[in-house]
Amino acid sequence: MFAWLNKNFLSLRAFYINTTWLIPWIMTGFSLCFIYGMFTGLFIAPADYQQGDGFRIIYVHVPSAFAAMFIYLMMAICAMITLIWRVKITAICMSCSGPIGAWFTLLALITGSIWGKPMWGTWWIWDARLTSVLILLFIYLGFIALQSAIENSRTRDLATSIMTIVGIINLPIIHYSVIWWNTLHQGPTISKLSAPSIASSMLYPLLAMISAFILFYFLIVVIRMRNQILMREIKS
Amino acid sequence: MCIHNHQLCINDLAFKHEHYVLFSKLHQIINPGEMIQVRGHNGSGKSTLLRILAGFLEPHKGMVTWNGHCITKNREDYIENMTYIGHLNGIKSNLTVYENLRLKCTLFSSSKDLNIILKKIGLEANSQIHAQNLSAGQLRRLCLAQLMLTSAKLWILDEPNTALDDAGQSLLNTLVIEHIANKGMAVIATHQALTLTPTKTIFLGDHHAT
Amino acid sequence: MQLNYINVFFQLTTYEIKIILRSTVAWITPHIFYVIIVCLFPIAIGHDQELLVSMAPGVIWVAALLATIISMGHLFQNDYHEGYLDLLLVSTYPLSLLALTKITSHWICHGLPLILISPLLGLMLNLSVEELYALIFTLLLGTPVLSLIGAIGAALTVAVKGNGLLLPMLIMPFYIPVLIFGTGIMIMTHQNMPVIAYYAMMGALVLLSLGFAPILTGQALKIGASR
Amino acid sequence: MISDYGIYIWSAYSITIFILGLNIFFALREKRKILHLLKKS
Repeated sequence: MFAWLNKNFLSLRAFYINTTWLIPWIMTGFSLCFIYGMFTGLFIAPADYQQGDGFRIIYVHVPSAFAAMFIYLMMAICAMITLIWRVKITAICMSCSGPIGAWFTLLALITGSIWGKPMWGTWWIWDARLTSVLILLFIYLGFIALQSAIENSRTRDLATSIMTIVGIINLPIIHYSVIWWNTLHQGPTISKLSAPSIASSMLYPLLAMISAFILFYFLIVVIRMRNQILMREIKS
Repeated sequence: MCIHNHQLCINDLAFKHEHYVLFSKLHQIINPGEMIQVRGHNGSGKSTLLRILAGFLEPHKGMVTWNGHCITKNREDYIENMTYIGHLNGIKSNLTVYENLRLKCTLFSSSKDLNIILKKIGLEANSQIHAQNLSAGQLRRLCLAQLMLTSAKLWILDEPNTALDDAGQSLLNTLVIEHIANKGMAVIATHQALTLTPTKTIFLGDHHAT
Repeated sequence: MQLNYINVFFQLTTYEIKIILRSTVAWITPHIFYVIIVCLFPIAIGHDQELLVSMAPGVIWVAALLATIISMGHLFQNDYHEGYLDLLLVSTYPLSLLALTKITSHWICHGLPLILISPLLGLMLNLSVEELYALIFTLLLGTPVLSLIGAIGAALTVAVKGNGLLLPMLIMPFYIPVLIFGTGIMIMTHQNMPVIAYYAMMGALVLLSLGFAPILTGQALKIGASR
Repeated sequence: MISDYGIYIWSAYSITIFILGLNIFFALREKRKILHLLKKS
């Protein structure tokens, strides 16, 4: 079973061949979702009665935050597989995902603070959600730093795997402790970033944007993985 | 299976650095009572090969097996039977000679009489001296004391005779000869000829370097 | 066999402590650093008593974090350069046990003195007696976690040249829960609120990291030391 | 149509598109470089 998997999906060559036809499909899916989400999100969806049109930032903020966490989860799964079975393709996937995840986290922070300005009257607030996203950014940066510090590719793959796993164990703890910290310090209790019982006309564009962002991640990661595979081919 | 029936098997081993192949297609079988010398010029991958044999590095191709099991998968069993001395001594410089020996005893769960070992390596008079005050040759002797502490069947020695004087060399020789006579195995890397003849030789790098 | 492990653990820990204590300067520097950092704050902020008292928990905890990271850099570095790490790797004992001895000795040599100095610093920052107790107890629970998590990072970066700033960058984010609970408990003590539940949370953190960190450190050592 | 907070919304969206574009740009530049290397070797 493992040999079959290895032959058809896990070997670098098979991955390269299999993804050749996959890229256009991902691209189409991404474009459809993105254009639909953008258009309906910006123009069709009704304005929120509390926040007016300001809530429309949700269509870029929430998907990027979601993608940032999704990418970390993907990395952690890849790290597990790399450590247990020493599969190369997952190690490449993990190393390519890191920078993309960092970009999405940064995007979530920027859009979050742009949203915060009209809603809270300030660019930055030490709100539980923003703070934990900020910490996620630090973890991503640490990952990238470790990755660039180790020269030997095999050591690098395994070391970053361990680091990612430490991160995934820690993230829930960090998240809940930050929430507790937030209530302790009696920060402003406006939780406008969460939109409770959202109307379906507002929800569909959001779902479309979330899938667009995830597809975008897959698109970039596949392109970059193919690059890495070629790179390793050249080196050997 | 007989208890002496150990065997280390190097099977189609290859290792490459980021850009170039260090060695490839390496085959060798080591049986009890055999001594293998690994030869090659500087940078030919002697230390790397030994580190692969010790399980610190993973080869890019092929595998090393101990009694038929891959050494990385069956590490516990292998480690019980193997000891490794690298080109670094692994001596703690701010412990005394005696403390260093005791530390090694603990690490290798040995209960040998340390005074005899100290006498053998010629550091009896210096046993209370901090290791940072020892000369390079004395440090190497202290490091080689590890061979007397373990009951390992397989010795992997990387340039064991560096910095040793004549007496130290002959001490090393007697140790290895005794070990081989007791059905032990040894893999020794060195670029100089050994005083005792190896059973087999692995050449790395240029094959006409003999 | 089990008894043997405990025996080995104590013997090795004693040796490690000896090794750390004998290189006196490297051992003392982080503690001096800790004191200096804490003293910088009143100098920078001025002697506003109210402000100092409300800032004290954060100041002390951040300084403790930094001091721990400073001392963490040496945890495996010397072993690696002297070749002692190779000895540990070919020892017959499980790597997680050996990692635990290193971590324990680090905590005894660097965590405990930190805890002993901190009441003094707390007095300098005008903390009340209850808060001083809270400070000692939270540090007592928090510093083992710092040592345990830090060891993973130290093991991963052991072969990296000039890892001085890489290590803090790597493990600081993971220290945040400890920082939050440590300072949080002190603030709640200041406000006379019940804190037992949060001590329990810190205890849980200790147990969790005690479970994961030695194993991961062992693995990380195996990976980090491959050269 | 968007009546209030226009500037914030537009800037959030344009930054999003900019960062997404940046990611594509980096990936494609990497690809171009590697293909160039491949041709040479």
